[in-house]
Amino acid sequence: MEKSKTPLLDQLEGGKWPSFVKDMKQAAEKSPMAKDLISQLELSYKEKIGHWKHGGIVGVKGYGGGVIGRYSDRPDLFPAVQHFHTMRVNHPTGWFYTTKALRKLCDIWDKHGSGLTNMHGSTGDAILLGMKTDQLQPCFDDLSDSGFDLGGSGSALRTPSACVGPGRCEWACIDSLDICYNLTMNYQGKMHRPMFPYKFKIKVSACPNDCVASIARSDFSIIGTWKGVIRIDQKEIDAYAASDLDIQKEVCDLCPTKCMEWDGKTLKIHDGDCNRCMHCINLMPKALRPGKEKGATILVGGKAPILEGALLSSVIVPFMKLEPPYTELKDLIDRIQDWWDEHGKSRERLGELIKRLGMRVFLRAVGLPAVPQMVKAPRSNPYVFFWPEDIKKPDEIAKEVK
Amino acid sequence: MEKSKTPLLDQLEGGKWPSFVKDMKQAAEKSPMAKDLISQLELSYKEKIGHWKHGGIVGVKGYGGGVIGRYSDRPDLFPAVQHFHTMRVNHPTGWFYTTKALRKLCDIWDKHGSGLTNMHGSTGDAILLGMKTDQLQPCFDDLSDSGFDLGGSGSALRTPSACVGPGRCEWACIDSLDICYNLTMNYQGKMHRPMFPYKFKIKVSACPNDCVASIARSDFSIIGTWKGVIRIDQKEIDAYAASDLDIQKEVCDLCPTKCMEWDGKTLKIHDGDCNRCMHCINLMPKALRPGKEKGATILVGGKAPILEGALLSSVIVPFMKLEPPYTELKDLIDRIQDWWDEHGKSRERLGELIKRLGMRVFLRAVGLPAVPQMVKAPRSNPYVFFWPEDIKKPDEIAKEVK
Amino acid sequence: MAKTDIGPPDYKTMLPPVIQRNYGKWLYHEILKPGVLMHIGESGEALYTVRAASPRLLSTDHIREICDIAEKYCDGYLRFTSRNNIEFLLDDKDKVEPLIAELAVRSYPVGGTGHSISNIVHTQGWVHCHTPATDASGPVKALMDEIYDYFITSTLPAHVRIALACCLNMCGAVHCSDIAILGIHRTVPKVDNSRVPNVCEIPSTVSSCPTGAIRGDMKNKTVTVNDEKCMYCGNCYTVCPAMPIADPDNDGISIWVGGKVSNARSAPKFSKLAIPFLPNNPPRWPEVVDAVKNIIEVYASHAKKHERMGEWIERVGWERFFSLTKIPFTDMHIDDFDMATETFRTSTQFKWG
Amino acid sequence: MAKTDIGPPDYKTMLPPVIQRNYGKWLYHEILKPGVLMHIGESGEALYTVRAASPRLLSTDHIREICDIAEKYCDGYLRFTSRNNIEFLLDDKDKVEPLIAELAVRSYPVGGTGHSISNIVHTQGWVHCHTPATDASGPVKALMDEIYDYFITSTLPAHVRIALACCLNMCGAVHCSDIAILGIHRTVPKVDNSRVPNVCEIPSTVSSCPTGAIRGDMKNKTVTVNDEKCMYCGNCYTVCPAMPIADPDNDGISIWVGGKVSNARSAPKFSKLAIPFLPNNPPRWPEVVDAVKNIIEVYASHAKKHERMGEWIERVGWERFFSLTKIPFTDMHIDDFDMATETFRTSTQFKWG
Ligand code: SRM
Ligand code: SRM
Ligand code: SRM
Ligand code: SRM
Ligand code: SF4
Ligand code: SF4
Ligand code: SF4
Ligand code: SF4
Ligand code: SF4
Ligand code: SF4
Ligand code: SF4
Ligand code: SF4
Repeated sequence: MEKSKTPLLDQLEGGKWPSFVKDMKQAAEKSPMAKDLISQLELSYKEKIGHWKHGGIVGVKGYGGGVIGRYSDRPDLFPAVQHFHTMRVNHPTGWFYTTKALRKLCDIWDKHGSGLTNMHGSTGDAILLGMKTDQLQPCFDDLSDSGFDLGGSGSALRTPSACVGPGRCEWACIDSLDICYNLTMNYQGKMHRPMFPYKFKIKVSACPNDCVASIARSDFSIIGTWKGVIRIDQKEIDAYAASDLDIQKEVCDLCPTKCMEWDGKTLKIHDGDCNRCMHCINLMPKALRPGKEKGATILVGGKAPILEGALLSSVIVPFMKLEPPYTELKDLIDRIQDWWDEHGKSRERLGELIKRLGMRVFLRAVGLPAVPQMVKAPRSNPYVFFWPEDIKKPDEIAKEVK
Repeated sequence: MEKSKTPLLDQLEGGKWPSFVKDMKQAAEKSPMAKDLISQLELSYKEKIGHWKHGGIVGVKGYGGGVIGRYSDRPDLFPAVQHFHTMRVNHPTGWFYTTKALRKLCDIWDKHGSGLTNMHGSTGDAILLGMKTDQLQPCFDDLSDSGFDLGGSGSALRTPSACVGPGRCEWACIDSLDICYNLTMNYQGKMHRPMFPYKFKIKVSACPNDCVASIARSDFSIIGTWKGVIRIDQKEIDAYAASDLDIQKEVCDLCPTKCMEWDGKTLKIHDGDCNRCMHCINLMPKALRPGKEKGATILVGGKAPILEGALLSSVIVPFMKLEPPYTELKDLIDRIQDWWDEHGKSRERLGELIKRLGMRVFLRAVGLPAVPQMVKAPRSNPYVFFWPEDIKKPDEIAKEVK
Repeated sequence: MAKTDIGPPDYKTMLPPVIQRNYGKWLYHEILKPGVLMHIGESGEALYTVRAASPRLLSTDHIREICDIAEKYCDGYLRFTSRNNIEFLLDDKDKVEPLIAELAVRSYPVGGTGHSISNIVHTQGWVHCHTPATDASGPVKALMDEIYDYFITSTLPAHVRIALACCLNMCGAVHCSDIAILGIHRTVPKVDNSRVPNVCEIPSTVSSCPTGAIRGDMKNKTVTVNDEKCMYCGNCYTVCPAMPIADPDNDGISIWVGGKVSNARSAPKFSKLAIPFLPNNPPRWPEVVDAVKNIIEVYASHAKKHERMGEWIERVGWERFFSLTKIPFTDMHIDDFDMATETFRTSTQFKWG
Repeated sequence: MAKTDIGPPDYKTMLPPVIQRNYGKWLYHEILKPGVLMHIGESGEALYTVRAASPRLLSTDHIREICDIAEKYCDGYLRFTSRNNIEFLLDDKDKVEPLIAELAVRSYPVGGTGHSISNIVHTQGWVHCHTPATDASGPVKALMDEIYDYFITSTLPAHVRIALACCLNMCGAVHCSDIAILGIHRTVPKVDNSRVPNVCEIPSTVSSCPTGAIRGDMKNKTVTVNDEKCMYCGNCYTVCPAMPIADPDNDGISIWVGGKVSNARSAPKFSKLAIPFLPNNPPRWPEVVDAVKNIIEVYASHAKKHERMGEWIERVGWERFFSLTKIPFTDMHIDDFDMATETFRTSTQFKWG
């Protein structure tokens, strides 16, 4: 038997978890690019270092993004991956696919690239992993002809994403899919032609469980919530009481606001104290449902650590009704992006800009009122700025004296 | 009746709470300084502004501090308070006095100053409020002759203070009074001759109730604590159970670590989980006592907001036994002050310096090991510095390869 | 020449004999009634403490009066507390009631123990300092007159510690008080560049500004303030007397709530902004008094037993605090200093009000 | 020329009919068994979901195989999840078990629901990126092989979400994961000042450094790094290719724990440093696998039901986390970035271990 050229990677072919090495080898059967990719990766495994050069700028006509340029630093050894760019294809909202659409994508990709993909990238795109520069435009043309378009990259709006929401989930308080799709279509220009100080991400979760990690990974987080009482189906409560579930211990005791009362028979929720954490509903989906008045909490500023440390998004609108065509929402997004665009430094995310200029300045600029829901607690340092109009001016004082 | 010259201040003479205006008027009967002080204060009340100039440097021979210089900005109107310096007299530890000592202080003060005092200043000094420059030295001489000395001011060690501790309190885990007095005597030089980057405060509380607000108001906080089990007197528990006190609700439910169990008869404490917050002991002083192995937690860095925002002191030694002559404690204080002195910028408090250079650097410099008790939680940002010795150097690697 | 560095008198010489005998060997205490403590030693001996209010600003004659009382009932022993109250120390139970009676006659409030409002820790104000934005003794007197009953009783859910500081230097545990009353300036310092070269050091003036609002001109030895960046802390005035900041028309008082120092139940915490500004209205500061009273009353009627102000607020949420007290929430309440993002609500968990 | 800005295909055209009929009108769901969900609409109709694992790095042929399966059982409808699992969507109950059987034959793990360990969100690593300090797919595969049982069962106290990012850019919710595996560099970038003038912009390079470690020389268009201030984040390399930072002998992996995203019970929180450094040991990263397994096992045996990793740790305290996991605590665990003081223990409340 011939000695394997990838002894290290081969060790990742076994085991119960699906092996990416198998997929790479499968692609390598057809694609010399995939073949050289494995070889280069084997070298990385041996040397414990990556072998890609710092990306260059490549793209398709009319677009400023959607492609990540990539070149091997050992084209001498791995000529087929000398160019190895990826294309970010905007996924159908909610990552729903017909096999027809998926097969189409595969065919296009086999024609133009390595045959390797990521389903999906962390921002949500279908990633076509590895193609030569000369294939970019033809590949895009084929994609476009088949109804696909590119996602975002660079200092642009990035591909928005949404939890499955009303598509499958009983807790959806907003139509996460429609909102995401609507915004995506509305902002095609902002997505494809980078004009911002830096990247801008929007993610939509239809309830506070936040199944797309919107609060952690997007500059603009839309998270469904409700007003009014949690709807209780007493019959189903009885059923849970008769089940394994210990309502007192597992539900009430873990309620963060301790606003639930359970006497062994009836469940009472002091909804005024509830902070809509979802825990009780999560545990008793048949008996409890979110309140009827539905909308979203809007939060902004989430991001990873670079540069000023990671931020979670924070509340700027406690409750917004969201109905098509989502005018109020889009107006807000526009106002926020305009302000950021005007004041943001290069590579400064929205959250960092708010941190630098102050929430106070941000709120006034985008026309939002300050409400206590925006903070965990008011400030503890006394370094308070007053607006000029709150200060008595010498001339006014003179008038008063008269 | 003659019209009062202090109509505004007069309005503060009535009411049930003791009136400082009365004291001022009382002093004014003897002292022209006190009299002008009232007049000037009345003017401030009328104009809503202070009438003291920015302090100048005045003092007594051999000392760099202990006196706060103060001059009126209207000596034309209030000549008797043209100079109005205060002297900070180091209080007897615990603010215990014999009337003999107090009367002595009063006599000296009537002789040299306004007859007005603060008993006491926020740092703990007996404050002699208002004297002329030429009286500083004679006043100090008289104080010294009577066994009194000045407290700290300026960029020096400030008058240390302590809770009443073993003097009256059953919970004292350390001898707060003796420690405070010992340090005060030991550091007379550092107190009277300002040589530091800024002020340095030490406060000693003999248990976590922290009755001198040590954690909030001192650079170096010494707070008594214990190891081992909380001592329970079951008989007294029975008595509390029979009293008004609802042991479950008022004691156990409010225990922050939920480490207490009460079945209506016996109280059980899972001491391994107790964080020694004192709550249960505070509520049942007859039944519960701190554990037998006593010592102190040392925390550093507490301060008011100026410049970088307020800081509470934070743990640097979870447990230190404290027995006279407190050598380990003093060594630590010296090492810390030396480091601060060497690296601190002008007007940079210890807490701010640690913030600027990093706890890691501080701990290594003063020779303390890192322990999890020092943090609420480990860092969440990935900006971790590694010490050079943890990094493989090219030459070592070369060796390894051979 | 007088001896230097002798240090304070040895406290041991100031301790009453009963304390000397039971030093470090106390067993338990009881609050016999508001203001009256009984400490029992392992020996069985008892020490009685009667706590009386003080205005802190004391004349020597007032101190002598206190001495008279202490000599009459306490063998000449007394102490002051860390909140500036007077404590009369006795070992003779029979003298306790007569002492209290005499204190009543002489109008010394007795109280400040247990779940009360003790004396207000405060500072100099217009009486002695050069940077105050308000007076100290005046607002304290005006307020304590009104909440006097909370000093002499013990009816609140828990201790309420109030402190006042007349400027942002915060000479007192103001930053960690249940209720803090803080003098604030609201206008930028008025730079007198004719004096700056003589009385100020440019680099230290520039670096005194927490927000970097000051620019120095090393050549001309002058400074300029960027009005937009100045939040009126007054620290520049501390180091540079040619930058006075007091402004009678705009100085005033802010109110902060929910701080604590003790480690009991919850960890020590900072006070948080409740009311950004109330006017200086000497001599009785009615707006301040009303505002503080309102907060106390709302707390008193909503908090659970043993719950400090901050513990109560954290349980019900700040949004509830603002709705219950009817204090308007403004953009000034939202932190914008260096660690502001830590205070932002990074979750969908909140109450509607 | 191809049309631009047409946007993604309309998701509505991708929804199976049962979803179209019940869109937004779901009533409740049940997890029938690990990996199998049943959603019931108000109409009474049922939607079945079978969740299968994916390596995320998929070949087109693998995707076609998935399509084959979806066509056989699901009328050609499927979706991917936000954690890159494959979800087969069916309305015919009778096809559920046959589908699962076929998935078993084809070695697709079914699971990832409820209190399980779902797929690991991860990044590119050596497969495609230019800044990685480790590989992504490799450690994920090595780890999932070992904790496979937690994917196909639901026996943990709560969800455990693991994520991996190969550098500090953290392309993934790594900063808010129950367990985060993070590639880190540990040596300063090697500046090639012969290339800097051509490929780097000096001001943006200087301002790319979070700790201000880079000094620019505008005249010569070069930069220097202050080694003492550099914490190897690699951000300078992102903007200036002439500052490569990879170092095979010192790059490796750090482990972070206790983050979460959901608002359930407790607010979302960041992951915190557990292990500052583990070596890169391809192809199976045994140190990393062991370390993560240890943390999972300690969590599994100590946390209460429904308690996420971070909720458990906050209840028992970090000092207890370190003593239970036997992970050494070092000075690197103590924050020293800009909001470090917020993490200091400003109280005497702690456990001995
Ligand atoms: C492909 C992808 C990782 C993956 O394997 O899934 C990715 C890959 C890269 N990211 Fe990312 N990021 C990807 C999602 C993310 C996410 C997650 C998200 O979007 O939900 C984050 C964290 C959230 C956030 O944005 O804060 C993320 C935070 C970053 C950052 C740090 C940004 C920051 O403000 O902290 C950088 C650095 C930069 O922009 O220079 C970065 C930069 C990069 C670059 C472009 C490298 C660079 O320095 O220029 C990587 C290209 C890799 C390559 O060669 O293919 N990537 N990146 C993800 C995009 C695929 C997609 O479109 O679906
Ligand atoms: C007298 C006293 C207030 C009182 O009425 O009790 C006082 C008065 C002054 N303090 Fe203070 N501080 C006094 C205790 C405090 C405390 C409380 C404490 O020590 O427990 C603090 C907060 C704790 C701390 O140190 O952080 C305090 C924090 C300040 C600061 C801010 C320091 C900081 O680092 O944030 C300043 C500003 C400065 O040092 O330039 C300051 C400055 C001053 C000056 C010297 C004014 C100045 O800008 O130079 C005040 C002189 C007033 C005067 O004319 O008499 N004082 N100062 C207290 C000292 C009396 C005594 O010796 O017993
Ligand atoms: C006399 C004094 C110490 C001194 O050396 O002067 C003192 C004495 C006692 N304190 Fe205190 N505390 C004294 C200031 C403090 C302070 C500091 C302050 O107020 O600035 C605190 C921290 C306040 C804070 O957290 O903001 C303080 C927090 C406590 C606590 C914890 C209360 C809590 O639940 O948070 C207790 C326990 C209790 O009362 O149950 C306590 C308990 C006690 C006991 C019962 C201790 C004992 O067994 O003797 C003493 C009588 C308490 C009472 O007044 O009911 N002492 N105590 C101080 C009296 C000040 C005054 O005149 O009112
Ligand atoms: C399919 C998916 C949404 C999507 O659009 O793709 C989804 C679907 C569901 N989630 Fe989720 N969640 C999905 C990612 C998430 C994420 C995001 C992530 O993991 O990156 C989160 C936040 C995770 C975190 O906090 O770190 C998330 C936090 C939850 C929670 C809250 C869990 C908690 O107690 O903290 C629930 C409620 C529950 O499970 O009780 C939940 C509940 C659910 C339910 C039961 C909702 C429903 O009624 O349909 C769905 C099945 C859950 C299950 O797997 O047991 N889902 N869910 C995602 C599946 C990912 C996967 O393949 O494993
Ligand atoms: S975020 Fe809420 S609505 Fe969306 S899928 Fe998750 S649980 Fe359902
Ligand atoms: S949603 Fe959360 S806060 Fe509201 S009642 Fe349920 S468990 Fe309590
Ligand atoms: S700090 Fe503790 S020991 Fe000291 S007086 Fe207060 S309760 Fe007693
Ligand atoms: S001291 Fe505090 S933590 Fe310890 S048992 Fe008592 S109440 Fe609980
Ligand atoms: S708080 Fe300010 S104004 Fe008041 S005494 Fe202290 S330094 Fe002076
Ligand atoms: S008042 Fe404070 S913020 Fe304003 S310039 Fe002076 S130091 Fe700076
Ligand atoms: S985490 Fe870093 S190395 Fe990994 S894909 Fe993202 S940018 Fe590249
Ligand atoms: S690696 Fe990071 S810390 Fe080091 S010089 Fe570059 S940007 Fe600065």
